[in-house]
Amino acid sequence: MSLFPNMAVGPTVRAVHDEFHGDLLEVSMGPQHPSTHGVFRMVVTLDGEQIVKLKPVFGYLHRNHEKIAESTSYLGSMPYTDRLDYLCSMSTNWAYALAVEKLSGQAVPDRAQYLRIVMAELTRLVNHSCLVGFLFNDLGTSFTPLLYAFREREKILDLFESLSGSRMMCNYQRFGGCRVDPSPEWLAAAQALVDNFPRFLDEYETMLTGNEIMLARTQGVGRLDPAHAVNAGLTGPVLRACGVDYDLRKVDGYGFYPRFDFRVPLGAHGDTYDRYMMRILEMRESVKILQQAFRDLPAGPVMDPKAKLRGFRPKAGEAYGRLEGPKGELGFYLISDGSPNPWRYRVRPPSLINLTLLEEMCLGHTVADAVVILGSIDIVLGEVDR
Amino acid sequence: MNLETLPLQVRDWIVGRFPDALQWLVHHLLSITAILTVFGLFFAFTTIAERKLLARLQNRLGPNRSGLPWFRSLKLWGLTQPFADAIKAITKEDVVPAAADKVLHFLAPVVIVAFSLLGFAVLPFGRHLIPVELDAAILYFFAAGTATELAIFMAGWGSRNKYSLLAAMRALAQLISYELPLILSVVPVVMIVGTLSTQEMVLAQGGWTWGVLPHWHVFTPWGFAGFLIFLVAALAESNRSPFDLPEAESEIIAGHLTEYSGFKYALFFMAEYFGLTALSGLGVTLFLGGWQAPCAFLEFIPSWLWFMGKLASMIVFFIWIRGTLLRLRIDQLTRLSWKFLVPLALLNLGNAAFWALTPGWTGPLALARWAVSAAIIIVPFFLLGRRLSAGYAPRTYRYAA
Amino acid sequence: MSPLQLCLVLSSLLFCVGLAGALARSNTILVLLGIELMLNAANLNFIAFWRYGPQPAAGLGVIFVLFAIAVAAAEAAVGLALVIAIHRHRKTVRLQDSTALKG
Amino acid sequence: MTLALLLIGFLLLAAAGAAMLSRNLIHSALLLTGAWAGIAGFYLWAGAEFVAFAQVLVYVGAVSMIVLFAVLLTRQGATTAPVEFDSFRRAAAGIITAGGVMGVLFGAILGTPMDVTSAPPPASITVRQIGAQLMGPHAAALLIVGVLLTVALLGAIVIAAVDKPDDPAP
Amino acid sequence: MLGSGILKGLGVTAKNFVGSYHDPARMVTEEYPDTPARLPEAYRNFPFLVTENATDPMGTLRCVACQICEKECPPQCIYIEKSKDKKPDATGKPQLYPAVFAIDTAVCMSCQICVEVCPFDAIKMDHVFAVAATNRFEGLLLNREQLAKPNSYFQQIRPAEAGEVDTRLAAERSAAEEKARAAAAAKAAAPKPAAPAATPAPKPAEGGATP
Repeated sequence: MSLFPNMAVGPTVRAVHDEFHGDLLEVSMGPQHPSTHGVFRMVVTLDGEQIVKLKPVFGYLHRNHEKIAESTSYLGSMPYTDRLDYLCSMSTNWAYALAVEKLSGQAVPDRAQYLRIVMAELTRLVNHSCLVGFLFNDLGTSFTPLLYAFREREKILDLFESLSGSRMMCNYQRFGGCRVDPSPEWLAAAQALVDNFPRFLDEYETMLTGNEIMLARTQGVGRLDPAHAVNAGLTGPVLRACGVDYDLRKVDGYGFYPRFDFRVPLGAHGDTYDRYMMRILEMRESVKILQQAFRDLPAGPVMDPKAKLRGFRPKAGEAYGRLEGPKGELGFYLISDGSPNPWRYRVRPPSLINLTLLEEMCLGHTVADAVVILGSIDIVLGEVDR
Repeated sequence: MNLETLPLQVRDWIVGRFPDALQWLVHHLLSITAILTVFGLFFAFTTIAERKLLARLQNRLGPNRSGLPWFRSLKLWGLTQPFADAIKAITKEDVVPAAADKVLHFLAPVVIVAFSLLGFAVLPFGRHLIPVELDAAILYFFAAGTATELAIFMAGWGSRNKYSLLAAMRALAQLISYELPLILSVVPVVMIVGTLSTQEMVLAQGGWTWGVLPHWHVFTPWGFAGFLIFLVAALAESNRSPFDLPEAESEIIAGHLTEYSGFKYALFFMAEYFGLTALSGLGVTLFLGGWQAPCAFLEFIPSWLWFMGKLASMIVFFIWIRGTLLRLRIDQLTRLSWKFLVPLALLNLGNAAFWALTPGWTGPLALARWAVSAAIIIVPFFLLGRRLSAGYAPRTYRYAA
Repeated sequence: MSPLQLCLVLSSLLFCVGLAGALARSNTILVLLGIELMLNAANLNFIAFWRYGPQPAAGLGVIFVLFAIAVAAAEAAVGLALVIAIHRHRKTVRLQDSTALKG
Repeated sequence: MTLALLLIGFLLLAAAGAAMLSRNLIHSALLLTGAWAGIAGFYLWAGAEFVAFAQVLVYVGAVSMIVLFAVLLTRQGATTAPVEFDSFRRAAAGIITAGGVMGVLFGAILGTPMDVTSAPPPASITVRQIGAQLMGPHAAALLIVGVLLTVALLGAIVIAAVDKPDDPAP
Repeated sequence: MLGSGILKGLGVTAKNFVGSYHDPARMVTEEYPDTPARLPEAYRNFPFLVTENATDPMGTLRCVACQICEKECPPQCIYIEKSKDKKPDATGKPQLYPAVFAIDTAVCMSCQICVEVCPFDAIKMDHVFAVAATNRFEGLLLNREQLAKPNSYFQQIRPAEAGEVDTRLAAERSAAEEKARAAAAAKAAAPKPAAPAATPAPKPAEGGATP
């Protein structure tokens, strides 16, 4: 009778059977779910509340980013990179600019190099404070830590807006420099904000880092072993939480990062608590970097005078530009055939690659832990699905 | 006109206008109406207070827009918000899933509201205000409260939704775990006062030392410990953060409420607040002196105002907790109950027994009485607390060279 | 019919409903529930005899029912634990399937 | 008074009967909870307040919970699978036996002369009296029940606990 | 001690609760429709076309329909049709003008690339953000008339950028006039005066004065 005999309307609570665990419950969490950070979906098989199987499903936000970029001019892809990781468009812009500059061999003025570091570190503050806030929301707070984090984040976004015209879709970097030169007032405001930021961090840590419930909910949850993490290609704070010393700012020393004095925090357990603390400690280091940058910021142009905005045609070749984004190694791989459009354009999204070990981290934990672990990985679906 | 007996005078005046044969009925109906009106309004203003307080805790303004119809410029600090919410809830479409167990899906909100209101019947709201004077009032209160989790189970199971099913299981586990510490935390008071009647418990807390120090149970070592255990267990019983596992919105959407909308959802919401208010009222009655004034010279304020004030401050405290804490996991929730609260509550029982056996220790011995009683509860608190949080501590981190 | 007899009739009816359920159904949980009902029916008798008995002030019936309730709660807990244990080992809750006296 | 008793009795029997007949275990358990609440209503009617509240607390609050828990933990595949009557013969045998017992009981009840039928309703027993009774003449029984409950609790935990040694600790 | 972390957390929220009443660094909420949104000068939303003169917007569009923005627009939301005839532009040079200039704001992603690539300062980013339409096709497809906004508006929303543009244009214009005058002087013997110079080109300042 029915067109699809297997899809007969029946009891919607479907249970699956497994000879080791008995009756299991299969729950499809997402793509509409408050804690999947967008349109991510986890098909979770539960034994009671314990996860015995987890299948991540993504692609609901696929926008064909790479193919579009291959039919757009180099400049035209810049605003699209804003939409990859929409929380940190400044560093995504920079990664793309880095790749194109590598391809065309363009020079970047000193002031622009400093400004790029300022923007990237401000972006790191934005991203990490957001992430920590959302992590606590996944942990079940009634929005309080999230709104404290958003309060600070909005102040940084206001800065971004007054500089680039948009809060999140900054579209600020250009090949050979930055689009706008910040005014002295802007720099003073940014410096005041950065000087005040540690106070927010201190308050945040007083409120939550020592909280017994927080410790019980995160310590030992979602452990990741370093060898496994390295094998899977994980990067960023998730990798460093396992104790692997790998930070592109130190490894590659791109931009002017070698001129700055900062430390890379390392975790020891690779659990959710370590991943949370990595973000907090990195924010403290970012503040240090920013203060040095404001101190040493040179005068001069922000754009290479030889840089071409229109009719930009790099010579044929290929380049891979990568940087330590807030979420991990963010890379752009470009092949040019000398035409105004890239012949091949490929993004290495840290969110997607960090997501690959989600099942390993979640197995044996409960549903409540799964959303927390997902939150601690820090994904942005715009980047995962591209 | 005497403010203290004003509600009684009003009631007698109304009752007197009815024929003698009907007076007992009118009398009871008036009590019911009074409870429904007062606590209905209390619920309405609790919701707006919760939203405003939470907003302020989170550095927001909170709802401040809703005014009155036709007086658009009058904002009234958003105080009419709950009424607007009520209108919205009533006019919203009521969606029942096709696969749901229709009867249970319908019965659950009805059952939960009905049973969460029953507890109010035995709370002494003032010196002369108690709807029903029951001999076994405390037992009645807990008996009335048990059906609410059953209703949550009905909602969760009847919705035929996996999240709701998980919520139903969680609600059952939570109830089984926290009913015990809740009742055990009350037993010391019953032991000391020697009655199950709520009004007598309040009367037992009357009087002041030097006119300023009230004799409330919370100001004794066993009472303080009992009050804390009661607070935690009450939070868990009324499914409030950090124990809001059945409707953990970040994990299982809205738990048992996932498939509810419109007025049925509002009923659940209402029942949650009624349950919270009733439990807070019990806490006030048992530990915070009920309607007794805190100082002798403040007795001119009517007793029912004191009760409502204490009730409101309990609610504010619960809101504050909600604005700060995160949620426990289900295994941690049950562990907290069985390995921490139940042993502590049992020890507190012994503590109360010690207190009851040593009323003659006066003078310097009173200090010893206090010290021993405090030690009986504080030492196990530290030992059990250390075991409970073993392995969990803030860490220090190394940096790459 | 006197009120006492009415109470007794009610309790015997309840007892028979429980008995019928316990005998006719094969789900272990339902059988346990039937037995609970029979216990409760017995409790009704105690209260009825306390209420209409010759010495109501003694309160013996009430005390007995309290004990009966306590014992019934223990019985239910152990019985259901057994059901869960059997289900875990044999994947069944049918009484007829649990024939062997070993796990 | 009698009318109230009849009403309570009717609801109670209807709930119990429906619980025993229902094909859905959850419905059975919930209906039986209703029946237990009805029994509490009977106790209230009879003036035994304390017992009524204890009945609600223990049966509606606790026993119903573990029954529901047991049903959910032992669910077979889909949670809504109906539980059929096993066989007609078995059902018939059960009902005939119950009917026979009922006949015997009815005969006994209606055939026995009860000399106390006209006794006035007693004053309901106070909590203090019950307490005095429990702590006085029945103290030993109370202690034994306490021990029994503790042993039953431990026994239930031991029986229901997972005994797979190779399972990782949760 | 168990519970000390929780107590500290309660302290922090209490501090924030009190702070929200007196500390503007904590209470950052602005009540938007009552207090207007404070937009920085750089704020960008959708593009608009600059006209020299508010009274004759279609006649004084700076756009010369060169179609660079149409080509560079990443989401391809601009559509331009060149005119058949020519009209004198701000500097008096005869130029083409857009017969059709349409932007589909449903597609536009406010990236500002059209503004960056425009050699004539003819397209700029607007500050209007409360845009709504009842029809998602025609309602959001803005044509030339809807897009055109006078230079005075530009000066109002972005004083710094407009000032820079105006000085540059004025310099170009005076250079052009200089050139024309030189050409006219060179051709002093010629019987006819130079036609383009005769056309009165409204100055941006005048355009600003017109409402």
